[in-house]
Amino acid sequence: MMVIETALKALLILLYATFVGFMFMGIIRIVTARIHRRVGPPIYQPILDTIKLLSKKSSITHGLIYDFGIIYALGATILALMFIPLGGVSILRAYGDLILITFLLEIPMLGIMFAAMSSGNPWAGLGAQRALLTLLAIQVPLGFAIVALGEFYGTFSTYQIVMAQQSMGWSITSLPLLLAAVAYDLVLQAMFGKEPFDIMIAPGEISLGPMVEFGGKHMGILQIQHAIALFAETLFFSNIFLGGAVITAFASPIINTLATLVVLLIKQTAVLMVAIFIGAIFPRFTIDQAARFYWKWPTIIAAAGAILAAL
Amino acid sequence: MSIGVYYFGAVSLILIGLYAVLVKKNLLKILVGLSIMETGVNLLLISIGYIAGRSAPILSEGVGPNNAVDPIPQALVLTAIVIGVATTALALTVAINLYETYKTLNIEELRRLRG
Amino acid sequence: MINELMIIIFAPLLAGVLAWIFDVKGIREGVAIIGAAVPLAYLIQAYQTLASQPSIQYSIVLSGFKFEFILYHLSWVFAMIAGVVGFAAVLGMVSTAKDSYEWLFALMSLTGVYGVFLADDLISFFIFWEIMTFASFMMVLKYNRKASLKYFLLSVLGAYAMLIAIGIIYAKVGAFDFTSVQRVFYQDAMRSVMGSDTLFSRNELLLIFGLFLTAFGVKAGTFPLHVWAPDAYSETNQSYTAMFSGVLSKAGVYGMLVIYILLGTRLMYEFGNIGAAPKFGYVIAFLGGITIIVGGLLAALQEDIRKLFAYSSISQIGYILVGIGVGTALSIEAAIYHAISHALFKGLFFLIVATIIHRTGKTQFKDMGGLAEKMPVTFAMAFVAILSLAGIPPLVGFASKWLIFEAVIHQNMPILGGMLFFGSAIGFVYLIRFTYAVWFGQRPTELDDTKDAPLPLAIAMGILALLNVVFGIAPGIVAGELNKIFGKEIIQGTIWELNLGFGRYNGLFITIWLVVGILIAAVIYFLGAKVRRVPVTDTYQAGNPVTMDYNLTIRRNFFLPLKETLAFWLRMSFDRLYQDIGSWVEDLAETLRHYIYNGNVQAYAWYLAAILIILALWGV
Amino acid sequence: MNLQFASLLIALPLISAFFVPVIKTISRKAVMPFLVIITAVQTGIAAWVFEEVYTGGKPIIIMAGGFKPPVGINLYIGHFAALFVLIIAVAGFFMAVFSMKSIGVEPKDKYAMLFLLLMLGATGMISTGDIFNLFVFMEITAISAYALTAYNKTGEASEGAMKYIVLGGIGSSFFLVGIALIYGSLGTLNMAQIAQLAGNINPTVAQAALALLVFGLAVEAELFPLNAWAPDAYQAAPHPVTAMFSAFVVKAGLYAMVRIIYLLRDTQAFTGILRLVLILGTITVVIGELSALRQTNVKRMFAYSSIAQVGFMAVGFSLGTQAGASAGVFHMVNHAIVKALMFLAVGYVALELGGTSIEDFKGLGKKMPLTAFAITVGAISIIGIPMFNVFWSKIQLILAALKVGKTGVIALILGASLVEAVYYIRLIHTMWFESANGEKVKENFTLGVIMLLLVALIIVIGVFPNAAWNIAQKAAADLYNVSQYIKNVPLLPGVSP
Repeated sequence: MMVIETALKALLILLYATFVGFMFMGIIRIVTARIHRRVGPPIYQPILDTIKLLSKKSSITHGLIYDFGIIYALGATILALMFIPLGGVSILRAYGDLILITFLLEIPMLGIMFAAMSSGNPWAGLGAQRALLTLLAIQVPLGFAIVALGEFYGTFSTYQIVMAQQSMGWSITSLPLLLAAVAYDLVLQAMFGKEPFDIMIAPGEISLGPMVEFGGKHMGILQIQHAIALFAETLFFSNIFLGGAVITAFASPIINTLATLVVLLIKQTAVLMVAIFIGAIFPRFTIDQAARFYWKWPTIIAAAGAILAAL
Repeated sequence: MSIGVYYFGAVSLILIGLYAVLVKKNLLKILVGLSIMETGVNLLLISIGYIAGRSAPILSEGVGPNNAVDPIPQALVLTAIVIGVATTALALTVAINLYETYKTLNIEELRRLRG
Repeated sequence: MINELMIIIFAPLLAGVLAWIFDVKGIREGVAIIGAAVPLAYLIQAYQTLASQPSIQYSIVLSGFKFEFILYHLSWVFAMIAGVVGFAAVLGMVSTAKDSYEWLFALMSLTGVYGVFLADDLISFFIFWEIMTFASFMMVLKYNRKASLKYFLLSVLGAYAMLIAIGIIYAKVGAFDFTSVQRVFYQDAMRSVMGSDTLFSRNELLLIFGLFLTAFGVKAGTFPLHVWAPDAYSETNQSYTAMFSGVLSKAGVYGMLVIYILLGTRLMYEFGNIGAAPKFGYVIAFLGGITIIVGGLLAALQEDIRKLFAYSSISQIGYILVGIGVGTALSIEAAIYHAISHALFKGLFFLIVATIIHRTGKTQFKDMGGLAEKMPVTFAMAFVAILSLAGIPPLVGFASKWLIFEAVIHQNMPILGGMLFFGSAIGFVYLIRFTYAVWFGQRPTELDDTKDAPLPLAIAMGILALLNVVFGIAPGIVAGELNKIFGKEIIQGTIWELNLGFGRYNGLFITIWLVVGILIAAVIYFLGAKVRRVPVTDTYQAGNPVTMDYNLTIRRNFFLPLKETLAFWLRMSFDRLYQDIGSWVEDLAETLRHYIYNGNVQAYAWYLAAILIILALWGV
Repeated sequence: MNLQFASLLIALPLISAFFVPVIKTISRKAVMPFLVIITAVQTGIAAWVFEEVYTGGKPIIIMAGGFKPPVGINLYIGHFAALFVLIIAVAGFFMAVFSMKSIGVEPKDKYAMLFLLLMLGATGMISTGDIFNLFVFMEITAISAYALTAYNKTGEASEGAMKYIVLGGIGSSFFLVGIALIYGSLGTLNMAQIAQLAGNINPTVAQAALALLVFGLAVEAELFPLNAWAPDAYQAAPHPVTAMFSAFVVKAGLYAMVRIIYLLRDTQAFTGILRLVLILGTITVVIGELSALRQTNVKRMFAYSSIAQVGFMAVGFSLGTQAGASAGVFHMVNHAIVKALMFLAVGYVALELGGTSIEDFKGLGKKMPLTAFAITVGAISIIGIPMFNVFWSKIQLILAALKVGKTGVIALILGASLVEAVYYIRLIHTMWFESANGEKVKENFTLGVIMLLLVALIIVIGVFPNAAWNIAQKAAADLYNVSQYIKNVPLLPGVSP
């Protein structure tokens, strides 16, 4: 019985996450369009694109690793999703460890790199190099933010942090974690692949970088992966910094979970909006500018947060 | 005429010998300095054994054991002189050989083996 | 019956000597494999005896010194590392070793390592340390004199530092064996707590600690003393490097633990501690942190495959040092766990490198590429090794890194935590650099006929890869062993799960859900249209195919932007510093000799006169 | 066998030295084999004496001419003397066999005579119980060493000999001055009696006497500033002679110096002299090693390394403790074996390939594998790698020094032995891993056997050092506690100045 129940729950989370993820992608396109004073495509446009890509008749492959990389990326994102507490519904909540989730959110990048590089296209190699340098750049502030969180709450389990925030109020109310949140938000900018730090998938300059060789269903799977990743990152941020959502006011558990999902959705869209606004304004950094930027301001902010949290 | 005169003489002989070895450039002069030093040392040995007012330790009817000088240093000096002779003789053969090969006896030039 | 400890220690040396004498192709390999397998078998057999009695001891008297050997949990764990990775390396060497010279010294270094781990007194510890250093040096001497000289000088400098420290302890304690040294230091610690005057003054303690730190720092390749490692690891038979970096560097780590065992309490009371971590340990932790970053960044900028992995193994040891430096029971266990996982995946990596070099004969990245199709087995092993080193959950690398992260951050050490995160990203970065340059991208034409790994190497790689996966999915096995060292349950949790109270990690669940995720993705993938296989050269190049002479690849200088951002830091290099010191000493010697022995008899006579004057003036 | 046969140790070389011209008249070729036979017999006697002393436990006292000391001169063959006489005899025998092959220059009978005199002098120095007798034997060794250095009659040989003569001459004359001062104040020459009466010499005379005695002997024992002659003499002398120089001639000088210092233990100057010898020893090690660093001539490199090792022994003895002395003796024994092997091997290479510069050693591993192997084992054991003999004595010495708290000295010495490791490793690398032309040389069988014997000895002591360590400890005890020395020598009561 237990197995079926978890399987059902997993399916529910997956569908919900994919759907919301695509909605987020739609929102990003609409909001950026509106900022540029144009109408922008309908909100369900990304879903249409993905279905088009998946149904393409002919598709090419450069070998086993080219396919396995993509599958591995999507699989890892789904795995990451399962760990992040989603109100009452999540499955592996007890094992949702801060460090584990941060690592799991970075692994899809590895899968995509493998697939892109095995294609033998030099642009893909260049894109992989830039993606890795961005990863290297964001790791320092990300590390300090996680350290600040870990020390502030004395525990690494995301679920316990969410519970602690219910009583102590949202994380961003206390100074050290506010600094950590600001730094983490800048890091999110690069993890979403949004404007100032999206040199790795710059369409104009290196023809989408790693994605250059992907087409047809490979691109489709990548779109799904991107959607779930968007959902997972925003969910993780809102859980650890914006207090997550644990509502037990209503009688039946179904309504409670629905309410938590709604609250979480609001917080996630807030985070997304911040990212979109920053993205729409700033021009694209080159890779060493991005690295120098990340190693200067966000690192200082996050380090200050971590040190304050440690005292 | 205290015993000090002999000691003073011996030590000055040694120093003169040392001076010659340290300053002179010609090898033969150095060897001469060496032998001067050896004679100085022998003189020192003898003067240590000297007891004022006694004659040489050669036992003859006029000279008894208690009116002769202490004989042991005399014996030592005998061997020391022989050794001195042997060393100087060997040194001279080496000097001759050096002169035959390098046509010079000046210390400054005899410096093949160095570093 | 000779005590089994003696068999464990001297079996490899005996096999090495026999292999060196009977220099026949077939016998040599057989004898060597037996030589490596026997100690491993005895160690496994000793596991039962350790379950019943606390330790197995043995002692012999040699030239006035009483040598004692002991096998208890801690040394058993390290000896097992040496056994497993050593056996795999010997298997690897079957196909790559050129002559019996290498067999003799490889097995002698294995004896040295066993001796170091099983020694129970300072003198035998020092002797086996010297044997290990000498044997591994001779392996490097055969290939390159400059690298071997640099390696030998630094490690002998370390060994002599250790000897002076042992001498100072011997002068005060009067005995060598660990138990009495530990007891004297413990009493000394108690005396210092009560405020009465102590046996060792403060700066003597600092001196001993500094000397031990240099000795073990050299072997473990910590930051300022790591210069020898890249040359030494790359300039020798590559499958030997699996043992060289996988096992011999653990001797340095074991040494750090010996400092804790012997001097731990005394140093703790002398220098106090920050939070739960002892202040003196902080030095080791910081050095470890810097080593991670320096090792990792330099690894990313290397052009030679062996050098890349040499630097990477330095940075991985940095992790272990951080674990030891933090000094709490959990962090030391995490450090030993990472020592095990490092030995496994680093041993695997160097065997892969050995296969590549054995098959292609190339060592520079610029003339490799596209080997994934030609060497599928080795690539599969490389994939496992990459996942494990980068710390991807289902494998052992993640479990040990996770433990170290938890232990460090739980001790409220923000800067160290930041360094660790940065280190794990760097690990990620240079692995992709290796993968792109070797396995993917355009394949140079002359590598088209490369065959896959030879059988013995493949078996060796198989063993290590299997262990990587097994210990990854079921980390509880290793945690159980480690808890025995401290006697109490520090890492709770079942065979599949590590539970630290403030953080939980379950290997099994992660693997299941990863498989579920991949199945879902595969289903979506196969729902799509059929795929047409396209060769690697036919890429999206707006029509014109990529040919060999027009081979667009960035294998060379892959991380140019990183090199530019770090340009300022790269100018400082300890390697050049030691080089200058070396040449300065040699010039000093040259001038000294030129002036003192200038061949002039008169000058020599003046020296005599000078001594006479000194005697006279000084009046002795 | 009456104990007095031990005096044969001195008598045999003397008589046979004078027999050599007689043998020469019988047949020219018989001279060298005669030398080998004599040295073999000498080794036999030495082994018998060694057996006698070490089993009996009591030293053998030989009264010259039946006079009881302190009137007569007595030979005191204790544990140390027995050990070293055996080493001299064995080294002499090996070098005699080596010189059969390597000495080409004509007056071979002169060579044999000098060879025997050298052995006689060294044995005498070690076993005598009277300081003037010590001076005489030292002069015999010195003169035969001068002659042997100049034996090759080349320009270099005579230059080396000239330097040795001048410096040796100054040293020995000052040594005689020292003896004169001792005799002047104590009236006796017998070592045991000097030790007894050492207390009542007035301090300044004691200081001057001790200083001069040590100065004279330090020239022979090659402490730092006084060893300038040594590298030239080692390089210029014929190969077997260099081996003998470093194997026992230097050690005899060092032994004499240490014996006299320990004899005059009760004088105030004792600690001052020990500190001076310690400083000189350390500087000798450092300068010796540094100057060997960029040597192109391998024989000169080995000469410097042997000087440094002698400095190391001097440090051992100057620690003033029983442990330091036994470590010094053990190092003497090990060093004698290793250096004999190394100089033998270098000499043999010079013989076969015509020179001792580094170029001749290139690719020696292929041309003369056995000799290359011998040199490598020797070099590895000198560096101090465990499982080889020099390692044990180095460890004992370092621990003895650290026990007395001499950390700075030990740090310097270990730094110097690091430098030593550099040039030996460079040599090993040039020998084995650098290719060179020239075909494989057929190596002489007898020398090969000798080399393998010495290599085996090195490895046996390296792996089972207990036996050698106990002998060294007994020998050091004999050297160190002078009170036991005085009791052993049957002094005539009542005879005093």
